Amino acid sequence: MNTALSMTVPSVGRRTWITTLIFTAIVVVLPFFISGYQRTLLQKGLLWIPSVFGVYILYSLLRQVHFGQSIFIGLGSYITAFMAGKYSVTNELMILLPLALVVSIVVAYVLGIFIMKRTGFYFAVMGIAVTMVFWSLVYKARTITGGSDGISHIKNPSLFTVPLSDMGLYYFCLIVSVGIIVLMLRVLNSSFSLQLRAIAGDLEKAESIGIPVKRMQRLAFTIAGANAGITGVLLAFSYNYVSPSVFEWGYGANFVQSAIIGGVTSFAGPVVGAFGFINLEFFISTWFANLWEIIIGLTIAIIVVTVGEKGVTGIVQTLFSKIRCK
Amino acid sequence: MAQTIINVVPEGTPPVGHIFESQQMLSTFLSYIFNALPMVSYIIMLSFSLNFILYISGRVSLTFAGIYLVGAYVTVSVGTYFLGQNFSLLSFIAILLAVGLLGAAISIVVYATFERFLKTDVHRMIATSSLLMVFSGIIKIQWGTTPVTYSAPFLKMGISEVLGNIVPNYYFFMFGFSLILMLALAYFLFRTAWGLRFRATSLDGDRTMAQVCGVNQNIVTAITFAISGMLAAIAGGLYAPIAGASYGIEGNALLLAALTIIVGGVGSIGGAVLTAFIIGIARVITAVEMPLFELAIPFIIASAVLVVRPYGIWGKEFKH
Amino acid sequence: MLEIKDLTVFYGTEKAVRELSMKVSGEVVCLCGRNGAGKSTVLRAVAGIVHVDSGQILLDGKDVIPIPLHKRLESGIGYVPEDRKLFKEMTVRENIEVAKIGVKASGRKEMNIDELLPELASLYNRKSKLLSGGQQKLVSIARAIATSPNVLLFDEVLEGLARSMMIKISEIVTKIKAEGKDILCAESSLDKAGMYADRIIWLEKGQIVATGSPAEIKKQISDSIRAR
Amino acid sequence: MSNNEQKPLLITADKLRKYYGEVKPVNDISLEIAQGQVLTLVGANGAGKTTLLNLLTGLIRPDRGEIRLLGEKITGVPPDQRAKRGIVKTFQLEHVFDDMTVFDNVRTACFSSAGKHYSLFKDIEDENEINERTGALIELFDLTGVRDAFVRNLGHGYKKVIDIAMCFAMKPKILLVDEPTSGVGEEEKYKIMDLLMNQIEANNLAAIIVEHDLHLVKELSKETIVMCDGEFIARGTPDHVFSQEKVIEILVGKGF
Repeated sequence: MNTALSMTVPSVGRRTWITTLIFTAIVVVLPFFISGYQRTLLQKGLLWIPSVFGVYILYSLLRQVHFGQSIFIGLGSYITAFMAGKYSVTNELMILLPLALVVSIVVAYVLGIFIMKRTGFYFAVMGIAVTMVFWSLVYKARTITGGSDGISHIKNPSLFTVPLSDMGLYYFCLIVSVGIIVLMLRVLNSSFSLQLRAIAGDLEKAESIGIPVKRMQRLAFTIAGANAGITGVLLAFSYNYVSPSVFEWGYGANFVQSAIIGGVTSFAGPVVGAFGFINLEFFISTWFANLWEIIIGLTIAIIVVTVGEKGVTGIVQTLFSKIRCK
Repeated sequence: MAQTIINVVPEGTPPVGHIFESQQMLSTFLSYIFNALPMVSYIIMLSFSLNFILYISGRVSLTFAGIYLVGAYVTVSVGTYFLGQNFSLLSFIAILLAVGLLGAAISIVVYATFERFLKTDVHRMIATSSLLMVFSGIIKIQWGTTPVTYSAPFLKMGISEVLGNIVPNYYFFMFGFSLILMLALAYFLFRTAWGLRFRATSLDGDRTMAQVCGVNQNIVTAITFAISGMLAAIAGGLYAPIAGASYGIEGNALLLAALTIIVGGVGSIGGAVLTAFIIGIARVITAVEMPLFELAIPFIIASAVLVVRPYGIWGKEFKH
Repeated sequence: MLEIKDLTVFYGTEKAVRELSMKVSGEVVCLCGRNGAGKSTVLRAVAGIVHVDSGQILLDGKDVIPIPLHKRLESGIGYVPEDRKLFKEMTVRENIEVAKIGVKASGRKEMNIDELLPELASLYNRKSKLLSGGQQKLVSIARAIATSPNVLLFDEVLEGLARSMMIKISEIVTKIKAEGKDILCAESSLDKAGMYADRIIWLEKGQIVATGSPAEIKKQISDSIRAR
Repeated sequence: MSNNEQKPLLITADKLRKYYGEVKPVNDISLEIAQGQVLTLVGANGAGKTTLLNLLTGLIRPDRGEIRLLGEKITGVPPDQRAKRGIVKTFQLEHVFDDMTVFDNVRTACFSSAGKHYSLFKDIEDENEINERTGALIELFDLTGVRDAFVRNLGHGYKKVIDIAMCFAMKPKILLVDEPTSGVGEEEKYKIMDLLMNQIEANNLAAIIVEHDLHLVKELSKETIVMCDGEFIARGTPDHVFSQEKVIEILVGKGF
């Protein structure tokens, strides 16, 4: 990659943890001051964060564009829809979450073998292709999945057999999201991420100092998938409804776009990106009705042309450092 | 998503005994090929639209899928408005060519005002895939989200019977049209002075040495984008009478084009045509035999190829 | 006549060529030196491939630095790159054609490729990737001289060739000189440079340290090794 | 050479061959290196030096012949495994991780050599052992001043040293050094060479050093091999080798 365009990943320091704490405090308190609808928006934003973090890891560490996050969201969602909706097996989160986790890890690892065969354009395309395959399978297998009608009437979840209220679900989502953020921050600050960055920086040298390139790439892909699988379960419960549209490639692209809006030169990027994207989507579609795709598309195109992958947080950072210099 | 109208395989005569079995199998196989023709020509043109830019200028540009979308809608609207049910082949071809010019214009404008400022492949992929949202947003405002159709050319061209298979003439027209376009492109690349310049700057040539030899890189890249846009728009126009135009078809276009490159390799016209046949026929067969896997089959083929030959069946290893 | 005045080229933060001045007129001048001495960089600067940071490159008194890369051949500078760099998928004829189509060789005396490089006549329709190393080198030379530029740059033109091929190519270089062209070459090996060069310029760290005939330079360098 | 016989043979290459069409960069070369033996390798451009090193590290596969490390056959072992087992190479054009600090560059190699590829949740700052080792290496290679600088902002000299430091982080048994001083200024050249030779000696490593500067070769090494067209044509002490007319003839004539 061109050195002039190179970007750096900051290390997780005390400031990051404090910011995380402040962020958590805000989202804990916020539901008491906002309407129920705004709370669902907030909940959706929270649930997006882990998936965007998956994209973020692959982008900022490995420099790969991961269009396939929707595969794992879809898997998690449909597992939930089957278990808690259609076949009414269980609505116990403590069973569903581990199940979704295991399924997405297995699927991600197997897919990783194929998808990670080549990087760059090919990786991105294979990501899109796999989502489309899942989309078509779900769409066509009408008898099992309900086809384009999807599956509705998913039971409300229960936690350790205690049924969760809407507010309870919000806080559970919050705990899961923040938990994953904390885990991801740890991953980003581990030797694993250091070595991934080495692979992206110079594959030949990475190999020559004994880094098992292929296996580490696959593991990164699996981590991203696992994140999305977990959020898939909770997203299904949040909407009470699942349709094949979760497997659409455009949905997967939204996570990439969120990451770009937020920026990948800061850990706050995925958080800002997830909330930014969802709120933009909401406000633009209420105020400008049909224009929302055009506005979002152009925004991202302009961001990429002007500041590359730095995104909003990158711009803010540069502004701050300029002010500080003065 | 494109709802391909697959001509159901003719019910055929009931089994008449062993003597006719092989003939019937041949007939069934031919029917697969005939039914695959629209998909094949669609894939050839779209994949080469993406492939051409990738091969000549080494850039990844997904804008072609948006242009395809525009091509499909414009053909439907213009066709319905001007021709309606009065179909004439010449005016339909004129519409297609006009749509092609429109696509070329869009492609050049997007390149000159936007894509040329993108610096890495990763940026290009993200920015152009976001542009697809802009395209589909514009389509949504202009035409709404309900599919529109313009099937006059398909219906008016009639059918022919080939070896016991009833095939719409439009299938042959579509295939012929795209084949002529590809042959023209091949002629341009391999027989003309300008084609020589293109091949010199391509991944098979050497960009710097081409410039040393007096080739103006900017003009070549601009024309490359124009040709790509033209192919994509005409693909949209040609496929519209069969599949109609609906909101969100660009995803499938993008995917099939990209998978064809994975299988066929970068920069090979022959590879693109053969891959289009493989994928098209495989899709028709699965659509009839195992409809569940119809959309999955191109991906399965591509994965298999990636494992066996990471650079495509006819592909060479390029570092770009 | 090619004249280079105070040429400086940066490679990243380091200077690859430092204020180098030299003149080529009606002779074969060869730049020699160790790896990284800046030989190729000088040639690439004249050809227009690398960015010149300061200095002048004068072709018959006219500065060529503002001329864009794709116009350099037209203005009379032909370049034969280090490792052939042919258009692999094209035939020999097409390779030469590329240089011919875009360039109006106004007022230059046409060079007869068939006479200079008779070996190529039988290969015209063969794909260049199927040729042997020496044949590829010939095509690369033919491509550069097809439009009869006034100055020719040969970058390590004898590298990686069999002895007989080296002799053949040095003869060709001499013939091209006889057509009245100025030739600037780079070779890492004094032996090879001695096969065709009239004058050798020894470079170290982007600067000229010695100039002279091949034999003189060779003696100077051998002595310095023994002295160590 | 006599004292080498007491030391165990570290690496043996038997009749290695690699052809690229007509070009024969490595033509049936056999090589034995004992522990602590330092060789310099000189030769013209295209004599096959880099190809030979790449065969040893496993970046390319030989057409024929086999390589043994401590008696164990490693001909088919991939490069990352060989690096773990102790065959480490520096690159001619410096390969470093541009987007990381100097400390992180060296630390990456330390983690890799410790086999900690998959410790996902442990903070790198808490890995005291590794950090100490990295710190020690940074000090050893005189990089303390640029410890937290981003590598892409540094000059070639520094990048070379970082490259070498990363190789030492791998705890090598044999070090293959490809032109440690190419593209580096005169003063830095000696500094890099001094650092390198001191470390090789201190760790009693075996090494093959490809070097163009004959002056340095004469000063620094006890044993030199001259390579030409894929074969060894002379071997011995530098003084002995460079007094041979044919060697001078080849080196001056073909370039070096």
